[in-house]
Amino acid sequence: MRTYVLRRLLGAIPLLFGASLLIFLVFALTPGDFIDGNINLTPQRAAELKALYGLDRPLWARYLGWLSQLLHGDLGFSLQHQIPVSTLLGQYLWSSFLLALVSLLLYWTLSLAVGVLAAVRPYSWFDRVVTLLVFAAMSFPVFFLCLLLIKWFAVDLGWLPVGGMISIGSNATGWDYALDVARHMVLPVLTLVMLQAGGLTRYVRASMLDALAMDCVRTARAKGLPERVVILRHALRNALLPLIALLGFELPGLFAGAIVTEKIFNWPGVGHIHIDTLAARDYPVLMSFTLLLAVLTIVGNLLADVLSALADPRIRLR
Amino acid sequence: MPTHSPFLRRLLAAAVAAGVLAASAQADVIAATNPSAIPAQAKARKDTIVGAISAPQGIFNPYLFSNGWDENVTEVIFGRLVGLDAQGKLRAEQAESWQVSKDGLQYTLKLRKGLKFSDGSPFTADDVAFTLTFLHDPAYDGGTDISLAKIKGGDAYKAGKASSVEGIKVLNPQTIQITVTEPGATTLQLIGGPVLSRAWYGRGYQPGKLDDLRQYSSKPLGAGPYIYDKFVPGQEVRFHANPYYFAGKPAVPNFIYRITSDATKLQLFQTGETDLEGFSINADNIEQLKALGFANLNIYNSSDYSLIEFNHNKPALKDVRVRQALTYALDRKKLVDVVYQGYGSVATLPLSPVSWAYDTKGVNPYNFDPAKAAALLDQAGWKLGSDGIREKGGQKLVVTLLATKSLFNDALIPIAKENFKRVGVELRPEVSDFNALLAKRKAGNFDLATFRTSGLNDPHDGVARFRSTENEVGYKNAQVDKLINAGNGTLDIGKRKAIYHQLYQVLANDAPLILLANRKLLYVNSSRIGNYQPDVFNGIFGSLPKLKIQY
Amino acid sequence: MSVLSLRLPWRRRQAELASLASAGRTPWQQALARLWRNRPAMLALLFLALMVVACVAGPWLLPWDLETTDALAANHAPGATHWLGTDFLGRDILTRLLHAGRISLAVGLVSVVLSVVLGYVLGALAGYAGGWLDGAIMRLADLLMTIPSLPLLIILGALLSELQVAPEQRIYLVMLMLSLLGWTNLARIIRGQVQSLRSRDFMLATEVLGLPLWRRLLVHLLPNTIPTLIVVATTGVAGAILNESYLSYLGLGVVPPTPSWGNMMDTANSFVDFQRRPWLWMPPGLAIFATVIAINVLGDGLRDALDPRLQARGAR
Amino acid sequence: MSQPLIEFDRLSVQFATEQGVARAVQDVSFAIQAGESVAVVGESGCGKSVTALSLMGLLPPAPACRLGGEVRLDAANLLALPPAAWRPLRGRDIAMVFQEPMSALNPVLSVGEQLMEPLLTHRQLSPAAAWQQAIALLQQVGIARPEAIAASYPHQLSGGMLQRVMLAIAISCQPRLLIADEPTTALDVTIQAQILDLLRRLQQASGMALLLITHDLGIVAEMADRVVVMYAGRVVETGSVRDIFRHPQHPYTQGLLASRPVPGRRLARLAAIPGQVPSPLALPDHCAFAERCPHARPACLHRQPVLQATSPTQQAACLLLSTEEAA
Repeated sequence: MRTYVLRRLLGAIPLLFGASLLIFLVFALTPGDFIDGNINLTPQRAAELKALYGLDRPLWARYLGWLSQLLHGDLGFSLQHQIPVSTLLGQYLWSSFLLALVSLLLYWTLSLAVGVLAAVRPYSWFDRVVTLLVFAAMSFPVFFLCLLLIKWFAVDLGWLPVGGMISIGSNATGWDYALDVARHMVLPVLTLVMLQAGGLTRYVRASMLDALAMDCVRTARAKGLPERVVILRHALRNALLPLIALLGFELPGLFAGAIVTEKIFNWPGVGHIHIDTLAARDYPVLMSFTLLLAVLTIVGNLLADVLSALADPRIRLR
Repeated sequence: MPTHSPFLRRLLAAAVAAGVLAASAQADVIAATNPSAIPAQAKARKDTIVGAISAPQGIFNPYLFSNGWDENVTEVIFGRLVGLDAQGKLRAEQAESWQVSKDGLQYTLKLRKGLKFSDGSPFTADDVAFTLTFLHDPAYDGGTDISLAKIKGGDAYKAGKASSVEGIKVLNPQTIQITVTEPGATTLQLIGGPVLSRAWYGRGYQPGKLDDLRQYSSKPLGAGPYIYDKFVPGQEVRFHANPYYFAGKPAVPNFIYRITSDATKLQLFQTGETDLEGFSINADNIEQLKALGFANLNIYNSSDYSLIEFNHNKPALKDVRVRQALTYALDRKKLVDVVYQGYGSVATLPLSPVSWAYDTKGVNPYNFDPAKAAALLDQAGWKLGSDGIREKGGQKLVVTLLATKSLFNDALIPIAKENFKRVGVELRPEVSDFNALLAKRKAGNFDLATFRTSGLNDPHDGVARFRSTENEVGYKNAQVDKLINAGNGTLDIGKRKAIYHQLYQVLANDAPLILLANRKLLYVNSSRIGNYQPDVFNGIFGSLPKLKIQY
Repeated sequence: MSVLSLRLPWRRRQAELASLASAGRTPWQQALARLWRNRPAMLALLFLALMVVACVAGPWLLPWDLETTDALAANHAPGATHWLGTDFLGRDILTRLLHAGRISLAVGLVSVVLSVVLGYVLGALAGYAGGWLDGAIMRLADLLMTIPSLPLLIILGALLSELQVAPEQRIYLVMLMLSLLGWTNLARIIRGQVQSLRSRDFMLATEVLGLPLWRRLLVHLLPNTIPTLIVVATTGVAGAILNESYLSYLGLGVVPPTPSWGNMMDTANSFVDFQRRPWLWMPPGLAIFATVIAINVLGDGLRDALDPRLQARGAR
Repeated sequence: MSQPLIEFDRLSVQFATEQGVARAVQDVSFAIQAGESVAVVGESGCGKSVTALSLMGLLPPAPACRLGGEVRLDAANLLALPPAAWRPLRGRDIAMVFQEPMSALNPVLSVGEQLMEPLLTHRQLSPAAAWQQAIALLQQVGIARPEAIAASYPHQLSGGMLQRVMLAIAISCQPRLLIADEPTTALDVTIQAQILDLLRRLQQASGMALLLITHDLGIVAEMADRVVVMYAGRVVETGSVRDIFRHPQHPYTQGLLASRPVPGRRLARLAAIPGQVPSPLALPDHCAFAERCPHARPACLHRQPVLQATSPTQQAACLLLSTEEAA
């Protein structure tokens, strides 16, 4: 096991180099750069600025420059924000992470509970209602859901704030700060949970139906085990195995930011940084952020493989 | 024909109202009907006004920011030497007065007495010299192009051939003299901008190295009405009143710019989280805001205009008759009605209707006229083909249109496609993001491109794009060049007005682009805020120092 | 007893009973016969077929033109003249809805079929073959998962416009490319399942019998992974139809004025439209909803038909 | 005769399927005495496994599956029990061994864990005691290194080994009846003999009754005291092993015996009887075997035969028998 993890980690190094090259090329080939986007510049001034930012250098020189920077632990300097990329991401990454983590915990719990219940009584009214709700949530865009929640809970009922992460002008610290943030988190978390739980519930249900059909579940019942044990210990443990891969995908998602939800709820997350910097072609930020997600993707998949092997004795690590 | 819907009646009424207002420079105000409806949350904020802003990034240096929202923040912190009034005329602010030599090559600015930065340190002509010299730094990468001011010795300093800029001269602590090599109508605005304190920004600054100066972007020091407190990224920017402000300490102790987005700005305003907000203008929004009861609606003309640019390097579009025909063929009235629902107008001049230079007399308005368009195309040799598309020399008249995805273009594209088809021209829309659009445009790989200008402070800003030295799409007209230079070469408004009027007539005949629309802007304030008078050239900043809390 | 109580879903024997009823035909004929007898699945299929017919033929039968704008008829509520109302340019919603269905249904189905096929084949291969092939496929997946899709789409948009590909065809090329990139998640899930299935006795039996690889993958492993594939397909169809409208921001989706269900909903994204003009977004939303439900029911039916052992109809 | 341990009394089972109602078991009646071995024989799909599962309460719930008649344990009708009352009987009073040991065990739990479960549930042993007991049980079923096997997972063991584990689980709570559903069908011939041998030893040691479900008459001859022959959901003949093998009365039983596998060749199944079992979806109102019966008469296509005694220990359901008697 240890050698397997070690080998996979070593294998990740060329993979990362490959990813960095791909990411660099993708951005280098994207039409437009940071200077092109400013319509107020005269052609002369634009040329001056391009030279200042090194945007006129050949591709390979720019790639090697970026790479050597990265190897020195420097993520680069944002053209648009004029601060180091690491500082910039630090400002927004953690609020995205907070939102994503809380939602993740909630929707995995919810999906598991609802998916198992639906699978235990397939085609019952509960299953049918859940199915309809899930598909309805899938069929309408995110912003509809956000607007609806804001209308109900913030405008009509006035229970929760419309958006943002803290109250206006708040200087709260400690517990008060945590409570303030928690109040502001309710609606965006609710949105993300409703969005994400849909697909996951279907996965859990399908996987659980499969597991309940296994002969070993019948054996467990024949042993006279309580139904709860049959479902949770015998069926669910088998049903969880294919879901581990899904859990691996969540790792980069924790840091990627929820673009639409963050925007509508004015959540100071990294999602809008991603979109803004893309619109402005702030490549140092984009490349480093994408590379960070790439690293997380690779780590997430590795974790999923290791977890699978730990949970499923049949998968031997090669 | 169905009977008129209530919506249509509203639309027509609004259009009439807008027509009356069209020439007015001041905002049209729809006053609050029920100030008692002010939300409790807003009422509880006794000493703070909350304005709205979209996406500040935290570069609070008036010469280093890269987005307009940061600029809005710096306006509050820094103020300007020379500002603009509601008509776009120059207005004395931190500079008490200025003189321009007869030949337009020498500018002498006199600062107000006893000016101080917000930390109480003196604000002198030396700080102005520092600021202007800094803008000539070869490493300077900000958005201000000081070379347009043509300050004498600027290029030499930039190239490292001089240790100071020859044309910048401090006469005494209160007076500075700038010598330029070419006269320019916009020069005063360039050199009369926000001033950086040498004591604060110049401490560790060395020419050629901006790193030290950059760190003060998050610790700005200026002489504007409010002092910067704190930036909470993605949330808000906080300020408190500046006791050293030249016009006196503002009455409201605190000001906050809250970050809002289009999707929920109405809900934020409705629940009292914001006091001042800007909305896209349409009948729906106005109706909703009026229904709130506590909102004052300020409606005024924007200074920008939207346009469709021709690629003059394409043979078909080199022919002025084709350009004219396409302009006649497009029903711009319908476009404006659909998008702005009575709160916009078809653009006839590359200028805002509020500008002092606005005069449409004798300028061809290109009213919608498909028959005339068809006749012009016939004259130009483009004959209708069997498939309804015109052709000439085996070439079909098919034009591509570069556009971004926006509500405006969602209306423009269907209307233009339908209109052009009617006169035998096929339109192929190409949608992309704005940066990619500009890249494609630069590569010359297009026929038509549509976008909107940024806010235009001076008539020159609206026509500079037609000058052959600055035009990126192959438009060349010697007479136009001459008139643009003449208009920029004098500061006499009367003379300039005449020059621009002539220029607009020439441009209209040449049809270098299709002018689409002048829109109106909708700024709203809670009726608890008094003295709020937004205008097109200053936005909320113009009245910020005078605001007061009434309820 | 708790809510969790239930008795064994009774599958195996029932399947034997059912298979006895249709003995003497090839497995595929039997599967088709089972599908044919599955009433909900057939209703779903009929619904989809009707939808396709309506989308293809409908716009010709309605008196309204797709592209003609009419500022005076803007934003009318549904009524006798316009059955589903009009949009902000006065265009008939029903006409646009049906016309949009052509593109949205094609986009949804094409992209889902492509990514499901790719994801299944590559995932099953990796999970089943193991060894270096597994390593190669999964590392390729890792690499593809790291490519940022937004800028890639912008590049593709520029490339397609450079190559003068007609806008109406671009969307299919984009779907192709998204599928080429988007199989990775499904492949990882399928791989995990196949790794577990591989050691079950029926798979060992196929190995002992020396069945060709494709037969093992298609006939023996496929039915066992169908539930996952259905989930991916249903979520995928809805996602593809909705995301198509975001693609048009990058010049890759349908170019206006051509309608799609996604961009019809997208134009109604203001709070005012949401609250006061439901006819703008309800029809396309419900169309997507109905399509997804139909595909789900059809998928369930297909699963039951292909592998009656997994029938899960308990209390149907 | 004393009170039987188990009594099937006019049991019928119907499944609701998409294609209609499948009558899987009809009017089945027979009894099992304490310590007795009863074999249920028939082709696949004849209802023998459904009969066994009805005893375990493992058939699907009501709308999908309808039960008629009674199944009694110690004279108490099991079918009338609520699920909660039925559960404690499973594994403790009645245990079951399934056909495919590979899939019958949970792949993600170790053998030991699965063996401990019934001990913890029914006998309320402490985990440590349950572990000790599990090791002892593995020894009892002839597993050499019980500690190692208990720690291993099902996929690491052979089929024969797993079936031993299954048997260990089944006898863990000393049930009064063990149901073995084709316990050796999935195993190699050599292993089959070992498992059957083990099964017999265990039965003798504990005195439990055995309900053996099989299509293999060789196994029946070796293991059973009494035989129940089922065809198309009905009991067509029942009697002692001697009766059935010496003088089978029903034409179907005769056919079964004629098609007995030649030693060394498995799966020869029922080549000697032409035709196929009718679909449970479309069972005739007359004798279900009539179409395949070499001796069928016109009357066989009109009437449903009932079981009748042909000797004190043997019963058969065939119209041929009754007409002969009448004549």
